[in-house]
Parts: sequence; C-alpha cells; structure tokens
Amino acid sequence: MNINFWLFLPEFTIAGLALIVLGLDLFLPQERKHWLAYLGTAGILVVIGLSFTLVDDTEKLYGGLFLVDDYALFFKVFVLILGAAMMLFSVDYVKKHLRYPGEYYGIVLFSVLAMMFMTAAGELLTAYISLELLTFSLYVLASYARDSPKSAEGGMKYILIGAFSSALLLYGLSLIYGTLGTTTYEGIATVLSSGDELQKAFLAGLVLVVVGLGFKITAVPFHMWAPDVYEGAPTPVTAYLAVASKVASFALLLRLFGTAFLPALDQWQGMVAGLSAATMTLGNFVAIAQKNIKRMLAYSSIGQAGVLLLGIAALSELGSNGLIFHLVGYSATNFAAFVSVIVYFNLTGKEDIEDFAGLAERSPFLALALTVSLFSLAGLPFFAGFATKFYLFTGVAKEGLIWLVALAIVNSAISLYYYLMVIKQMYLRPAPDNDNGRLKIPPLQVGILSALLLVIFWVGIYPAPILNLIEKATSFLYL
Amino acid sequence: MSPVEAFFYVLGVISLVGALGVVLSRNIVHAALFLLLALLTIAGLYIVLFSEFLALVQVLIYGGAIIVVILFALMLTRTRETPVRLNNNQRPLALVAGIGAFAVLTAVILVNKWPNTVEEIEPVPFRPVAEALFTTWAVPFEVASVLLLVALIGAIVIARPGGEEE
Amino acid sequence: MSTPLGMEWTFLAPAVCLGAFAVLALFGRYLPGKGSLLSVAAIGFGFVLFWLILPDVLGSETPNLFSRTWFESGDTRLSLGMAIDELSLVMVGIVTAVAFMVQVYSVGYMRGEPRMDWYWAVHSLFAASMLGLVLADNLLLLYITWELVGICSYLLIGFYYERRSAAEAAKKAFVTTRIGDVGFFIAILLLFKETGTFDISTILGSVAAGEISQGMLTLIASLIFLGAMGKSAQFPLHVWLPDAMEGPAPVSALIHAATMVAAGVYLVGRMYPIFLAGSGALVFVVIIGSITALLAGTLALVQNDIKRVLAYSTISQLGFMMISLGAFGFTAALFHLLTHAFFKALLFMGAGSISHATGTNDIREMGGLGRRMPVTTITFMIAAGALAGFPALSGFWSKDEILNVALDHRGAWLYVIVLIAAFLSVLYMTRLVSKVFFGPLREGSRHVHESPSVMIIPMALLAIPAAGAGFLALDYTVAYGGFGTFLFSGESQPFDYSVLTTTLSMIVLLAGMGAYLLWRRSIQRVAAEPQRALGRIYTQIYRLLDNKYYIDEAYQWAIDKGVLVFSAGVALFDRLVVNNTGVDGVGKSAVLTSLTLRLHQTGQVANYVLVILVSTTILILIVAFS
Amino acid sequence: MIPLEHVLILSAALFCIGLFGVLSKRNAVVILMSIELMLNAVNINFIAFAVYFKPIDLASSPYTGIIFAIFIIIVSAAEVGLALAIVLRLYRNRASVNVDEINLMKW
Amino acid sequence: MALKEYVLLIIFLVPRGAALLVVATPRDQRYLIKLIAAVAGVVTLALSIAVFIQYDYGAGGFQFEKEYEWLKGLGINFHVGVDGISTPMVLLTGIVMATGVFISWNIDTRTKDFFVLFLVLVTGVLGTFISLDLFFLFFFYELAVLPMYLLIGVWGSTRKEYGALKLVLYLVASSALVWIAILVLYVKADMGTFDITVLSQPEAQGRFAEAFQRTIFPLFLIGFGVLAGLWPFHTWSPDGHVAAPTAVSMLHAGVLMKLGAYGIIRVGMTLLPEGAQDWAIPFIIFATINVVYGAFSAMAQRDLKYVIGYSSVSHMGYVLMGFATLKVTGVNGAVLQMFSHGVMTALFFALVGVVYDRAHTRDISIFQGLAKRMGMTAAFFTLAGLTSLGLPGLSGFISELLVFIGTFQSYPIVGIFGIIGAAITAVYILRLLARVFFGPLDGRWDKLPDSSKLETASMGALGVAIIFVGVYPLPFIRMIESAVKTIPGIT
Repeated sequence: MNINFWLFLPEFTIAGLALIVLGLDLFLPQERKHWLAYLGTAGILVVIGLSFTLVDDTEKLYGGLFLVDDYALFFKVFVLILGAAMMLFSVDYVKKHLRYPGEYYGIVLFSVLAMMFMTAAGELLTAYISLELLTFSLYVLASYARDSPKSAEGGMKYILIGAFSSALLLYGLSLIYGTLGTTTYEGIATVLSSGDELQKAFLAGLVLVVVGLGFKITAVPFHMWAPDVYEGAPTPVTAYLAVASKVASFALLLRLFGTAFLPALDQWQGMVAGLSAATMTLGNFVAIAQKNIKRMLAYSSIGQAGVLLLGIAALSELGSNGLIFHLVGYSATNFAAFVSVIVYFNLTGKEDIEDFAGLAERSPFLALALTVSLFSLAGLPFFAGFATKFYLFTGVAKEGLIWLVALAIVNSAISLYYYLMVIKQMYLRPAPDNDNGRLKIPPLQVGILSALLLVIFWVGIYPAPILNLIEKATSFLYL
Repeated sequence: MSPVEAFFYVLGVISLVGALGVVLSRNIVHAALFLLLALLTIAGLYIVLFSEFLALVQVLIYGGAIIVVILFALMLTRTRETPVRLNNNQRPLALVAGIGAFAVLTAVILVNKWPNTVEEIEPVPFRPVAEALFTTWAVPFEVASVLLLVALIGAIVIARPGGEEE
Repeated sequence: MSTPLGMEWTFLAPAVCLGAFAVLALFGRYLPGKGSLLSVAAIGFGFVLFWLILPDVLGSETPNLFSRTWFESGDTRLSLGMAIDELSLVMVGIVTAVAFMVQVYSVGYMRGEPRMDWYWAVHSLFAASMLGLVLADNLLLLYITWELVGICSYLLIGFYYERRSAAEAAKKAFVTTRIGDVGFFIAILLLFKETGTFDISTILGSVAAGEISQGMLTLIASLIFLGAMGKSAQFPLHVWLPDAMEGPAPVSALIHAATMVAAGVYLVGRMYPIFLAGSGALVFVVIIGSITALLAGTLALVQNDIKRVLAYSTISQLGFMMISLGAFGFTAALFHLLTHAFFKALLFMGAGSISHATGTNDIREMGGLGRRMPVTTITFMIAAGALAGFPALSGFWSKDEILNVALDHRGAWLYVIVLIAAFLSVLYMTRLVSKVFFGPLREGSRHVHESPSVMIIPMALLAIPAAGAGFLALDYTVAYGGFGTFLFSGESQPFDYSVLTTTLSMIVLLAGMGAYLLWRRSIQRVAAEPQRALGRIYTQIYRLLDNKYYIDEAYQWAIDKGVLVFSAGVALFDRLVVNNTGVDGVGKSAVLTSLTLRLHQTGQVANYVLVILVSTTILILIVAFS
Repeated sequence: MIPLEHVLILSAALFCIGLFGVLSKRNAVVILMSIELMLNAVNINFIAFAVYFKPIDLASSPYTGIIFAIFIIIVSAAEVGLALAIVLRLYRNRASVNVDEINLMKW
Repeated sequence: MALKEYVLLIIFLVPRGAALLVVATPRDQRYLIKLIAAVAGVVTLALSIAVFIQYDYGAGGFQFEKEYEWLKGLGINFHVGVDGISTPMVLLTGIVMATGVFISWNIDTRTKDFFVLFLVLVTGVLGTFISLDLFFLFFFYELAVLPMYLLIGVWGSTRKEYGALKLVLYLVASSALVWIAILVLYVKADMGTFDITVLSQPEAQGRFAEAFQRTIFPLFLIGFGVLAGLWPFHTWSPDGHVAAPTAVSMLHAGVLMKLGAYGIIRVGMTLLPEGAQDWAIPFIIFATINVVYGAFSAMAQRDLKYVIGYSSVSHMGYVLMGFATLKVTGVNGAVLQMFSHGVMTALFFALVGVVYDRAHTRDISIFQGLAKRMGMTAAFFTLAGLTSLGLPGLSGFISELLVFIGTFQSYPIVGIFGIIGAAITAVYILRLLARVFFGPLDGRWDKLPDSSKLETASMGALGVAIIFVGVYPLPFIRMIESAVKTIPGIT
C-alpha cells in the first residue's frame, strides 16, 4: 500500500502539538501555564494554514477508511477553529477554577484530533474509534472541575450513559456488519443499493446506530444526560460539548447517512424526522422553566439539535448544505452565548438567570453580545440564526417535510420566550444594590466575543462565501 | 452434536450464569467474581469460534486488568454503612424492559435471513490479523493509542487526591 | 336681459369664504380686529355676488355650473361640482344675507371675547361650507359640506369650552347629528350602489326613469330623512338644539336658527323626487314633523331661558316645514324656511342684544325692557309677530300655506295638528314678549341701554325681510309668478289663498294671546294651590314639560345603561376572554407544560437509561417490523 | 456446526442481562460491570459474524469483525479505567457511589 | 440619473448607516446622537418625498428597481423596488420616523441605545416596504419586530414588561405562519425563487391550484393579520401601545401595523388571488368585528393610550375591510387608510406623549380642561380626533369613503356596520375631547406647559399630511390604483 503521508499532515501536527503541550506542561511554572493555550491556538492556526495545502485533494486511503476530500477539510478547519476558540476562552476560567491546565489543553487538542478523524472517517470502526476518542476527551473535560460535586456527578452520568449508549451503538454496528458483510461506507452503500430487500437485522442495527449517535447529538429521548452534564461541567467545556462535539458528530452523521445509508433513506427518514420533532419540541418547552442559565442553554441546544436533525431527515443537496450552514451559524452563536456566560461567571461567580439583572448597565458590551447571540439562537434576522434557519428550512420543505418545518418554525417562536427572559433581566431589571459596579471585561474576551459577533452578523447578512465553501464540501456526499 | 458444539452450549450456559450472577448477586465482590467467570467463559467461546487470539486478549485484558481494577475500585469505595441495597427502585420496570429488549432482539435475529454464511467455520490465523491491524487498520489503531493516552491522563488528573472538601 | 355676472361665478362665494378661513386659521391672530374684517368682507362679497348672479340664474334654463374631478378610483369618479337652480338660489340668498348680518352683528356682540381669530375663522368656514352645501351638485360634496357645517356648529357651540356645559353641549350636538348622518351616508352609498354616481341630477334622472325599486327608494328616502332629522333637530334627535344655545347668540342666530338647521329641510327638498317615488317615506316625514312641532311647541311654553324658548320654537317651526314636505307641500316648506330664516335669526339677534344688555338669559329677571331698548324691542316684536302669524308679516303667509297643503293632501287631522302647533307658538311667543318687554323694570336692569349700532343696524336690516318676505308669495309680474311658480317640485304651486285657513289662523292667533292672558290671570293662581285637584294636574304637567318629557333622561339612561355598559362589557370581554384567557392562557399553559415536562429529568441515571432502552426497543419495533 | 442464530441469541441474552444490570443497579461499579457484559456480548456478535461470513471486499477482510472486537476490548478497558477514576472522585466528593443518591442536578 | 436608480437603496441605508454611526458615538454625547438621528430622519423623509414625487404612476409597476444576488443556492436576491402601494408606505415611514425622532428629543436615559434600536426598527420597516423578494420581505418584517422588546421594555411605561413580551412573542409567533406559508409557496412554485414579481407570473400561478391557495391563504391572512390587529388576535396591540414610549408607539401604530396589512396585500392577495377570493367573506366579517369591537372597546377605556390603541384596532379594521372587498375602490381606500391612519395615529400618540410627558398620567377621568393651558395640543388633538371620526377634508374621510364604496358594492350590510363604527368613533373621540381638554381647568393642571416648538413642529408636519391627503388625495389614489389594479382577483 502506497500512502502519501502528507495527507495526514494536519492530524500529525495536531497530535504532535498535543504532545508538545503535555511535555511543556512539565516545565512551565504554574502562573505561566496559560501560555500553553496560546501555544495551542498558535499551533492550530498553523495547522489551519497547512490544511490549505490539501484543498481539492481527493483520496481514499486504506481502502476507504480514511477519506481526504473537501468535505473533511471543511470540517477539519471548522473544528480546528472551534478548538482554538475554546482554548482561548478557557484561559481565564482555567486559571481561576481548574487545576492541571497543561493536561486540560492537551486533552482539548486530542479532542480536536478526534474530531478531525471523525470528519474523515469512511468506515464504521474508524468512525467509532474516533468518536470514542472524542467522547473520552469530553468525559475527562466534563469532570475536570475536581472540587465541584456537580462536575463529578455530571462526569459520572456522562460516562455511564455514554458507555451504555456506545454499547448499543456497537451492537448496532455488529448487526450491520453481520448483515452487509462490510463496514466501509462505500461498501455499505453498494450493498444497500443492490436492490435486495433490506434485512430486519440491518434495520435494527440502523436504529441502534441512530440511537448511539443520537446520544452524542442529544436527540430526544436520548438527551437526558445532557442537561445534567452541561450544568455540571466547567462552562467552557459545556460550550465545547454543546458546539464542537455536535459539529463533529453531525459531520460524521451526515457523511454516514449521506453516503453509506443513503440508499435506505426511506427506512430511516421517518424515524429521524420523528426524533427531530421530539427533540426540538421537548428541548424548547423544558428550557422555558429553567433558572440556571447553563441549564437553560443546555435545553436550548437540545432544541437546536432537533433543528439540526432536520438536515439529516431531509437529506438532499439543500438539506445538507442547510445543515452545515446552520452548524456554522449555530457554533458561532452558541459560543458567543456561552462565552458571555463564562465571562460573567468569571467576574461575578454567578450563573443563574436572575443574576444577570442589570447587566446592560454594568457592561453594555457583554449584554449586547449575549442579546445578539440569544436573538440569533431564536432565529431572528440580521443574525446568523435567521439566515441559516431559513436556508435549512427551505431545504427541508423542498423535500416535502412541511409539517416538520412548520413545527420547527413554531418552535423557534417558542424559544424566543425563554431567551427574552434573559434579555429581560439584563435590560429591564436593575442590578442589585450591593453589586452593581461596572464590569471590566478582559481584552482577550472582548476580542473573542467581537470576533464571534462579527461572524454572527456576517453569516446573517452576507453568507454567500460560506455557502460556496459548503456547497463544495457537500459535493462529496453521494447525493 | 459434536463435542465442540456441546462445549459451546456448556460454556454459553456458564457465561449466562456468570452474567446473571453479576446482576443478581447480593454482594458486590461476588458480583465481580461472577463477572470474571462470565468473561473467562466468553474467552472460551472465542476459542470455540476459532479466534484464539481474541481469547488471549480477553483473558489478558479482562481477566487480568479490568477485574483487578474493578476490585480495587470496590475496595476503595466500600462504604461501611450496611446493609447495602444494591438495586434501585425501578427494578421491575428494568426487568420488563430487559425482557422486552431480549424478545425484540431475538425476533430480529430469528426473522433475519443471514446471507453468505460459510459451510464450515475456519480458524482465524494470527498473522493476517496482525498484519491487517497494522496496515489496513493503522488509522484506528493510532487513534486507539491516543485514546488510551487520554484515558490515562484523564484518570490520573481526575482520581489524583486533593481538592475535595475535607 | 343683460346679466351683470354669469352664474358660473357663483362658486366664488364659497371659495372666497374658504380662502378667508385658511388665512384666518393660520394668521388670524395677526390681523386687525382678529380678522373680523376679512371674514365679514368675504361673506359680504358673497352677498353681493348673490345679487349679481341673480338675473342670470333667473333667465337661464339649465342649472349647470362647473364640475371638476376631485379624484378617481376604479370606475368611481368623485367630482367637486356645483349647480345652481332655483332652490339653491333661494338658499344662497338666505345664507349670504343672514350670515352677513350676523357677522356684522358679531363684531359688536363679541367684542372683547378671547380667541376671536378662531371665531372668525370658523365663521368663514361655516359660510363656505353652507354655501357649498346648498350649491353642491353631487351627494358627496353635499355630504362633505354637511359634515363641515356640523363641525363648525360643534366648534362654535363649544366656543366657551371652559364651561363644562358648553363642552358637553357641543359634543351632544355633534354626536346626535352624527347619528342621523349615519343614515344619510348609508343612503348616499346605497344610491351610489344603485346608480353608480353621486351626481344628484343623474340620480334623480334614474329615479324618474324608475330604475330603482320602490322598496329601495323608500328605504333610501327614510335614511336620507334620518340625516335631515339629525340636522334639523326632529324628534327624537331634537335634544341637541336647546343645549346648543350654549354657543354665542350670533351663532345661534346663524347656525341654529336660520341656516344649518334648515339644511335638513333643504336636503329633503333637494332629494324630493326620491321621497315622492318612495312615498312611504313621506308618511314617516309627516309623522315625525307633527310630533316635533307639537312636542317642541309645548316645551317652549315653560322655558325660562330666552334662547331656549327660541330654540324650541325653532324645532317646532322645523317641524312645520317637515309636515309640509310630508304633505307634498314642497313650496310651502321652502317658503316657510325662507321666512323663518329671517324672523328667527332676528329673534336670536334680539335675544342676544337683550342678554348683552342685561347680562342674563333668564326671562324671569327681565321685564319692561321695551322702553330701554326701543330698536331691539321693535325688531323683536316684528319677528315675534311673524312667527305668531300676525297678518301681513312673513310668517303669516308661509304658515297658512302649510295649513293649506296639510288639509289638501293629508286631511283634516293634520290640519288640526298644525293649528294646534300654531296655537302653541302664539302662546309661547306672547309669553316671551310680555315677560321681556312689558311689566315693571327689574332691579338689576336699571343700567340697561340699547346695544351699539353695529348690532342694531343688522337687526333693523333683517327686520325688513322678516316683515315683508311673505309678499314674495304673490305674483307681481309675468316673469315672476309668485314663489310657488318660481320654486316647486313637479308642478308649480301658485299661492293658494283659503278663507278658511286665514280665518282659523286669525282665531288661533287671538286665542293664543287670550290664552296667555288667561294663564297669567287665573291658572297660575290655581297652580299656587297644589292641594286642589286642578293644581295638582297643573303641577304635574308643568313638571313633565320642565323636564322636557324626560327625553334627555331617557337618552342619558340609554347611553349610561346601554352603550356605556355594552362598551364596558366589550372591553371586559376583550381583557378577560380574549386576552387573559386566549392570549395569556396560551402563554401560561406553555409555561405550565414546561414545568410539568421538566420533571421527566429526574437526575437518576437509571431512569435516563431506561428511557433510552425503551425508546430504542420501540423504534426497532417500528422500523424493522412495520 | 453451531447455528449462527444460537450464537447470536446467546450474545443477545448476555447483552440484555447487561442491560438489566445497568437499569437496575445502584452501585456505579456494578453498573460498569454490567456494561462490560454488554460489550462482551457485542464482541461475540462481531466474532461470530467474522467467522461465519464470506468476505466480500478487501477492506472488510474476514478479520474486520475480529479487529473490531480487539478495539472494543481496548476501548472498554480504557473506559473502565476512566470511569472508575471518576467514580473515585465522586466518592471523594460525595462519599457515595450509589448513582440514585447522586442527583444534585435535575429538572 | 444614476442617483435616482439608487435612491431606494440610499433610503434604506440611511437609517442603518445612522444606526452604525450612533453605535460608534460615545454614550455621553447625547446631543450628537440625537443630531445624527435627526439628520437621518430628515434625510429619509426628504428622500421618501422625492421617491413619492418621482414615482411615475402613469407607467405603474415597480420602479427604482435594483437587484443583487444574495444566495444563489436558494435563488434569493436582494431585490428592491416600489410600486403604487409601497411608495406611500415609504413616505409614511419617512414622515413618522422624522417626527418620531423629534418627539423623542427628551429621551435622556440610555439615549444611545434608544436611537440605535429606533433606527434599526426603521430599517426593518423600510426594508419590508421596498423588498420584492419574499425572503427579504420576511427578513425585514421580523427585524422590525425585534427592537420592540427593548424599546418598550426599557423606555416604556405601564406594565411595560408584560406589554413588550406579549407583543414580541405574539408577533414572532404569528410570523411563524408567514414563514411556513412562504416556504410552502417556494416549494410549490418550484421555480427556485422567492421573488414576488416572478411568483406572481402565470407560470408560478398555474402551479398554485385553487385548493392549495385556499389552504395557504389563511396562513398569510392570520400571520400578517396579527400585526395588522386582526380580531381576535389584536390584544397585543393596545397593551403594546400603552407600554411603549411615544416615538415607538408612533412608529408602531403608525407604520408597524401597516406592515401586517401590507403583507396581506403584497404577498397574500397578490400571490394567492383565488385564496383571497375564497376567504373574502370570513375575512370581511372579521374586519367588521374589528371595526365595531375596537370602537366599543375604545369607548370603555380610561387610559388615553388605550383609547388610541383600541381605536387603532378599529381603524385597521377598515383597512382589512377594504382589502376584503376585492374591489379596486375598496382596496384603494384600504391602502389610503393605511397611510391616513398611520399619520393620524402617529399624531395621536405624539399628543398623548406630550400630555403624559407633562402630567405623568394618562388617566382620562382626572383630566379636565387642558385646552386652557395646552392650546396647541388641544388643537392638534381635535384635528386628529376629527380625522379619526372621518371628517371630510381630512385624510380619514377619503380613505373610509373609498372603503365604504367598495364594501357597498359587494356587502352593503358590512358597509353599514362600518359606518356605524365610524359613528361610534365620533362618540368616544368627542367624549374624550370634552373630558380631557374642555370644561373648566382643573387646578392641578394649572402649571402644564404647552407643547414645545419642536413638538409642535413635528405635530404640525403630521397635521399638514393629514390635511393634504384630505384635500388633495388625487396623486395618492392614482398611485395606489396603478398598483392595485394589477393585482389579480381585484375587480
């Protein structure tokens, strides 16, 4: 086998970077550990730069296990950016609340590596093991706040349910392997499109795969771990869980369902549509009653997962473009929301919705950032959320799933209610008398937030360039 | 029924007994030992299925490593306040759900037409498996190694003493 | 005949007044005399213009003037057009003459009042609108000006808006007439629906051609009459007019006696062919007219406010006109309108002059003013005589005409009704005159002296037509064959002299005056002893009249207990049902759903796993075995 | 030869016993043990499929199932290690490893 | 001229640019901020007048068109243009915006935030009126709702949190229906475009079968209707008005509610003519209820703003009534009523704002005789009131007349109710005037100053617009008709 190892350049570099970070950690004094985050970020930027050497390279390595194409490249750059952002907005939080920063950043880098493999996997085992790597990293990160009982509780719930659901996933994979005799996406697609009647065991396996992956993307009814874990985890990790993990999982899902399982579309479309409907409705409704902002955002991102699932349910060119487009907008938006919460938490140590009272006076910028991101999450125009949802919904509607789109739109409207509850606190309520000084936001956080807001506005107002990239990426799906 | 087949059924029954022991035993340490039993008989089943290599791995990793870790953990977390209730209060529901799942899976297995079955199963040779593992499956292999690294670091970071409220 | 000015220039009269309004509204406060001069000049111009175009109109066959598209929509064309025919001509004459006199009179009467720029502006607007009303060749313009005179009336009644009563009276006037206007407006739109035009002559053409069904015409005519009832204060919409006396006296003279309130009569006259075609409506007209005439006549008997007496008298006289119209007496009605305009305006001006001098409107505080204010007294007496039907004075002619048509077309019952009403008018006028001008001079009236000449000259001038306008009924020349051959609907109605009527009306006149004397001499003495049966009856009747038959109370009750309660009910429904239940209920139920739903998240790993397992099993069942 | 279905049913039975354990146990360590049972059941599946089927393409050589099983064992080992570390941490924080007592976060 | 081609873009960009400028201005530079807003307002007004004058209604159709590709994948273009319906609406927006800025001159709490949001609101409104692509129409439609929450919640009064929340949620929820309907149209037409001008062509129309239109039209009707105050979905409106600060009430009742009506005609009736036909009778019944119900509700109110709020509900009923006639004249009247009511109600709210600003209450029952001290305010209030009750010579008369003519052509009974509604309006308006402004002056209001010069000028501008339309409606009607008669299904 002749392998061009240059094609692994990004992965190798990131792995090396992670090891360097872990190594340097041994030598850096405690107060300089945050340099590792900057190092990691810089490294990621370099890797992004390097990635561009791979533009338009299309290869199937190891008999289709590892795919090099623009789809993978798009998502690699995407997750790299997410990883870099995550490290940057973790810095202050890690300094204040967490021990062992070196390992933290190292594991973040490993998780980025895992996500890169997920986007490139062309085979079930590869996909599975990358997914596990990601999940493991997240288990660790979610339990990272050693002093916090909530963190450990979240970690425990996460790993137990995670292990359980990967057992289900594996059982499903075994059934698929058993009925089709192959695990590569290409092979699966070939067998499925041969026109034979689909086997019961395959269908059962398919369901189990959906369940296993549904767990990762917090699809209802496999979502129940999410609120607890999100609430318990250190907030930057929550953001990461809600965004990066979902992006990578959807990258995987989309490739899997858009290539391997595409011929069996009729069998799973209804199921995915049903899950999508349940996910967005439940997530949105339960979010209304939340008091903790992290938990509220957790439910909100469950709701968003339902919206994202629309793209899988209505798998088509427009649908998958819409899915990725929405992922882009969603990532920036949700990151912005979480970063605002992190910044506020760093400054005040509070994270209940009521604690945000008077933020508009105390820090107009922070209030604006949070407002913009919440409005964007609600799918209001001018912000990313509207454009991306509109695109996605149009794609889904075109596939004939009007009822689902209608439900999604109604859900967007409902979601506005609980977002407004936060905005109400920030703008309409005065800050408590004993705690109403102006807040000084560190410049780094201002920078991150501004960048995220820019992306939100950019996607919302002039998304054509991004969509061009997305269209190029999705052309590698067998649609 | 050939001896091999008989062996299979015997082992199967023992593994089931072991498994049931895990979930039914009233003593945690006993449960762990039942697990060991189940895992070892499953290794035996692998041999019946001509996968000696895997049987080896099973015994080494499960029998050697995992059970030990579990026993350690049990010791470290043993609480003095007895009597210990091992089952939660949704047990009847769990039973129904478990049986239901089993019924559905069995139905799937029985209804399904399994294609391409070989006439006679053959032993799985070591060498090609090893070769495949390091060539075709190099990518997952590398990922798995990173995964172990992450698990290691994670376990150390999380379990290392200190930080809890004393 | 050479004509000094073509009648197409008539439009200048309202146009100049409208221009004056615009100037006054914007810059009035900067003009000398707060703009009085401009306003008077504008209407004076109109009065002159009337005489200038008069020959042309008399000599012309076609009553067409000018018409200009205002706007178009779809195939609907709305034009602003004017036409002058005999009817309009008469009205223009009345309006310009009375308005001119009243405005001049105002200069004296209103001296020293605040906001006079506003007063003059509204007067000009009124003149413009009223002229527009009588000249309009289409219903739309007619309606517009109809509303505009209404609003001018509103604004002028409320001129002393700091008085609560004035503010309320203004509101009452507008709202009450508005009720009638609803009918009128509906009628206009129905006519438009039937004929596709607002043009009056076209509409009347189609009516004549029988293009509209009988029932529809009756309906439309009734609706039009509803409008007229509001404007002309016919029962039961008459309640606003007495209250409207809160306005300054010149306003009452002009708007609430001579011109605007007569617009209802004019309207019916203008649309008379429709009434004739849908003749059921005329019965309605005659009944309403009769009720009004009698009812207002009785009410005028007990009023102590001089202007209110005159107001009820106006209502009653308008009732006469309506009776006449309802009895096919088009000419008689319009003739009475003409004479009434003069003598009633004069009466109000006199009343204004008196209250200007005495500082009160209450006739119980007056008395013996005859010697102190000779000109006022004489002119007032002339007008009162005209109203009462004193021979040769204008009212004598017109009232007899009404009696004649009532007898001819509706029979003796109506004749009797009119006679009774006439008797009542003699009675209350006698009461008024004797209380105000005769008897001893009151303590508070020692300083009283005659009003300034800027007031009494217009009065004197107006007294001429008030006395002599009746002679217009007679034919003098071949060209002018009397009022009845000049202004008629259908066929000409030359002056109809009836000995019976004249005799009876003379008897009524004398009886009325005699009755008053009787009243003063004996009945009041009877009334002073309420323990006797006769006294009790008298007191009760008096109370009934004094409370205006409780009509206002009935309205108040209907508004308070009906409209307001209904609207409060609607508002409450809106709050409780639509909003709190419908809207907030949805919101609350969403929150409730959320509070319930979130309980599924128990925090127990085992539950979470169970849910996953059960749903997985179900999904497998569905997907694999469906 | 043992019928494939028998192997599969055996694995299904093991799987469901594991499931039942996960659903009904309080102790986190016992739950982990049950999960191990489930993973072993999956392994039996993979191996059975690997040996019973003819290969159909190169990448999925007959050994795919075997390889899969090897990886699953690796992962489960790592999982147990990590999970126990978390359980230990939890025990230190909360003095309990009974998952039904650990519900600070709910609703 | 080149500039002429871009005038719509410029109009649309002026408030947006101004918003950015204000964002860049330091918070404490209050005067500068107001100045920027004022300049933006005046420029927008001037440009909208220019568009109004330049629009050639002889030629009709869409003018000043510009089209830029935005998203090729979905066929979304940024396509702007105005026709005879949108041109008056743009003018209306210009007028209300400019006056709104001046009326808000006293806002000194969080001035910057206020004007940013205000300008965003205007951007949304203008964007909706000039967009010819359903996507952008909807985009700006929602954008216009968005700032309302904060504008009301922060600067409002009387149950502001409730009012703001209800308003925004209600409107966004209703726009969900619109969104759904838009997507359905897109899919059904299957032409890969959201462009209204394309979707109204026979090719697309051929694909909208009657049954389909009948199903989808109610989505537009209710979705947009909520914003237009359609009964029984109107309750957000009075509450929202009451809670909102003056300028926002002005824009809101004056322009924002028109967006709903505009949506009904521009999208619903244009693209689904047969659907409109089928729903005409329920539509007109609801509109009639609007008129009468709104008027009666207004009569029972004690808060000045509630009166005006419910009167808006009532008056918007005439707009809907006019639409439902499906007659050229009726629809003309409805569109003119949108303009007329916009100006009138803006004036009303400005006046209530002036009174509230000084008296700090809006309770009708405790006012008495304000005219003595606030002559200008009283005069303008009378003017607005007279417009509201349909006095000839003022704009309301013309529009209502046209609506009635249209209604009488098809549904005389409804027309009668409409006229009765106008009479009821007269009752409550005059009661209000008599109560609040006339009668003896209550001592506690002895010190109230009259409206300031700036306020008077703003109100004067609105008054001029009212009278202009009332006296010389010809250009408006010609313009509106040039567009209305091209709408299929309107006879």
